[in-house]
Amino acid sequence: MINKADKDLKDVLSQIKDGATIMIGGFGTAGQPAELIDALIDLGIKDLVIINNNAGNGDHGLAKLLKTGAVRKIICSFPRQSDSWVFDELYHAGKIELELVPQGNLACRIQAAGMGLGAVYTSTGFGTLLAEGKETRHIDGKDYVLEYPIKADFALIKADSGDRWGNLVYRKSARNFGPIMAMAADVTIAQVSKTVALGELDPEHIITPGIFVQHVVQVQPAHSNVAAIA
Amino acid sequence: MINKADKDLKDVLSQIKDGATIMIGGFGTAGQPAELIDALIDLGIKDLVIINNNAGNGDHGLAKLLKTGAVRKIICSFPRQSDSWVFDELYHAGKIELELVPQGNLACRIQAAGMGLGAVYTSTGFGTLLAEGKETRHIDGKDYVLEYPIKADFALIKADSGDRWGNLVYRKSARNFGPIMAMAADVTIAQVSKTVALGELDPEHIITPGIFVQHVVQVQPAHSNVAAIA
Amino acid sequence: MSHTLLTRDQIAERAAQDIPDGAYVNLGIGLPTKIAKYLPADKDVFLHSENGLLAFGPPPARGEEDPELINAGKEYVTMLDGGSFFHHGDSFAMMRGGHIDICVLGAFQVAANGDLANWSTGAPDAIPAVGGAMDLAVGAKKVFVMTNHTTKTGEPKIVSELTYPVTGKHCVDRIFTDLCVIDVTMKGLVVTEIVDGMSFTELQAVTGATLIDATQA
Amino acid sequence: MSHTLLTRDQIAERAAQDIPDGAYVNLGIGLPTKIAKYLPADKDVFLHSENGLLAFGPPPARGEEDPELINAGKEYVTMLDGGSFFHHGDSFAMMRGGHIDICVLGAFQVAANGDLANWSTGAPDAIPAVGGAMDLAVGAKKVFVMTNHTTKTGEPKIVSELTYPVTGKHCVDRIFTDLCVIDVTMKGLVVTEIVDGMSFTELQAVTGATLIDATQA
Repeated sequence: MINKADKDLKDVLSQIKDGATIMIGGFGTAGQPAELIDALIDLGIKDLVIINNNAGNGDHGLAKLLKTGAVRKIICSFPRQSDSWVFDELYHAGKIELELVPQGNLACRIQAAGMGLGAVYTSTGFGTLLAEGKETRHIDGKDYVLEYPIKADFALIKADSGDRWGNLVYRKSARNFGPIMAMAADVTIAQVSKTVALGELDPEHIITPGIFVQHVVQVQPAHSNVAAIA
Repeated sequence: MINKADKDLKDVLSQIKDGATIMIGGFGTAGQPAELIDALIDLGIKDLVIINNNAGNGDHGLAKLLKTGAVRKIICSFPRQSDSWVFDELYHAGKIELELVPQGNLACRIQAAGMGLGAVYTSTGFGTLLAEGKETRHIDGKDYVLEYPIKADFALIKADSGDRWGNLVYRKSARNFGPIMAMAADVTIAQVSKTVALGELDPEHIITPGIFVQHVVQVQPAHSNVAAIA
Repeated sequence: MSHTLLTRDQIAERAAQDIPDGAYVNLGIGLPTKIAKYLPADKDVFLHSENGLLAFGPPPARGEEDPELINAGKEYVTMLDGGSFFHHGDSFAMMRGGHIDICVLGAFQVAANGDLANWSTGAPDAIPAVGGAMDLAVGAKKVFVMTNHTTKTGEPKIVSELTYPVTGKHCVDRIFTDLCVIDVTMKGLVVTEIVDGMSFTELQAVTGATLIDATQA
Repeated sequence: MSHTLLTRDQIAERAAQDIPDGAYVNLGIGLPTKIAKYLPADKDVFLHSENGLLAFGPPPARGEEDPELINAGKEYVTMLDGGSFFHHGDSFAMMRGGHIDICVLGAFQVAANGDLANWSTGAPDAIPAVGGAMDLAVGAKKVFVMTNHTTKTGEPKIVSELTYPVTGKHCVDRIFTDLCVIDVTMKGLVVTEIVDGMSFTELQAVTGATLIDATQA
């Protein structure tokens, strides 16, 4: 009997080792798996490659992970933000490598990995600095850039509810990169606010079928009353 | 105010002209838009290119359309079935052109069109007769075939419920090609069993957002009691 | 002659007039988001946000903010009845696949051939960041640009050739500035409207590319 | 020696033993679908169907058939609690993307290098049809083949090189026949089990490719 929700957070994350490539879901803080990131920091591993839309905000979550010096390289679309001082400092000090990818190409390359495609021709970025040195092709009257899949060893994502087979549903704009990252990683670890019984998720409404998810970890919802659980 | 559900079936279909390329949803009879196909036959147009997983069964639906001689070419994955006599006869008589595409490549090429990709490298079909003459490439230890998007002027699909903005939900395995065909056609026409008020479809559960749908037509459910509506 | 510059709100109001009923529209972060409040209530205009929203609505009432219901600018929004959620893959398929009718973007520069620069000033020590800018520029059926006509220091933003790094080539269709409305055509930059009190000659003088006058047409 | 051929059900039962708890499995149309009834109830094995089902269950009771709940073989099925529906794109992403653990297919021929032929006999006037055969052959992490060891007329189906058109190259991992179990390895075709009463020499005699005997291992 398969129960993907039977391990605690620390046990699940302990399989991640130095040098891993890790996708982290979220757009801003919506959908960011804050508790998984905190546990990843506690692991103390290093030399990581991180894939996320941004490069951390403030001093928490992804920014905190960067601050520990654990991240060798980040692949993202928008590192520079008003509160991205942790990344900014590392970048200017030459302590982190940046691969800048247009957001839609980031999504598409993650999808290509999940779909098992070898490469795709995308129109985004043609003629720009971000396509320099890349193969291009004129197809049916339009110019395209050849882009390769972005895969990962692990995906850390946040969903609303999950069951023991790994089926997931999300909440509002917290869905963002979760479903496509789950498809592109060897091992997907989803933190959920609720673990529900098998069959409670309507088969018509499941957004990520369990085949794409290896572990489900229930965490206290971040927006719950801290006093109540203390 | 936009109401994509305000026209009757005949009015909606009248925009389809000779020579059109038309995707038709369905896998077997599940998800086949039977009433749209019947109306398409009534139009009496010709020289059509049809994209479907199969090439018709028995004497109804797609098979009936083929029988009228309206179809110049069919793009499908599995034309030969025990009851595909209409197609078989046309094919042997040289009266219809066949482009045979592996089912997953059919899906993927339809997706590529919807996603605006110029072409994709897919592993399916490499080294087979169906990839003869096609460009190939060895990427990261694996062989791929270059495949181009399949677009259409129209997609005729079947959904369970739809609203006046074109949002759709499907039913069980009748979903199949519907969502991806809706994304790949200039004009998508969805027949639904139920038209519901705006807001009745939960935004978390909508499978095809209205942006991909131009017309919603409510038809009498095929499995309703014929005597009762006669 | 003397003229008055359009305010940012007036540019937004003018641009809103060119968005038809039923349009699927992405409003870029910053100035373009102002358009939302000038869309007439009797039109159904569907606002798309890169992070997986279609048909989102105005900001929520105070105290009703949901940290999981934000737009691409990371502002709190609401959903209209008939709106939907989807993942980033589908969201950019809407864009790249040509399903979005109109995208409205800010600009550092627009060139006479429709090239757009809005993602990088090319400053050597700046941290590069692109977000969805390049996807938006090439994906939508029509790309509108909303911008001041010149920089704060009076340099033209509409130029014969870009000096900033390009975001998308040949992608801009129409430009709304605080001075005029310009269509980017095969023939060149066609001015269709100028603010009251400004002559075509005066407009040309503050523009870095040759304009064609169609204000009398 | 004398031996008894395994029945179709016995081949299915044997193949079912090699499907581990938690496996995501696609059972090809025809003979492989028989495996479903030999999967032990204490294992969670997730059956995938190309037309958009995961974790479907046994056929419905008579009168409970739903024309919109069918598998890729167009047979009526049911859904298990925890099953899900998705579109054809996602369904083949599961396959092509390497998310399916095991795919079990029928075969016209399997070659010593793992090449599979199961979609066309190459007959000149036959109507070609491929369905999901090529996707299944290259997509799954492991491809099992279930087949009679020889054709009805006694021709070998396991051959040194295919004479029928190929479905997928180097794709087969294990072969279950009515006579034996064979692992396709870098070294060649390794026989791990033979039916009682048959010698390796006898098996080799009805096989069109060189076999390696590992039944004593």
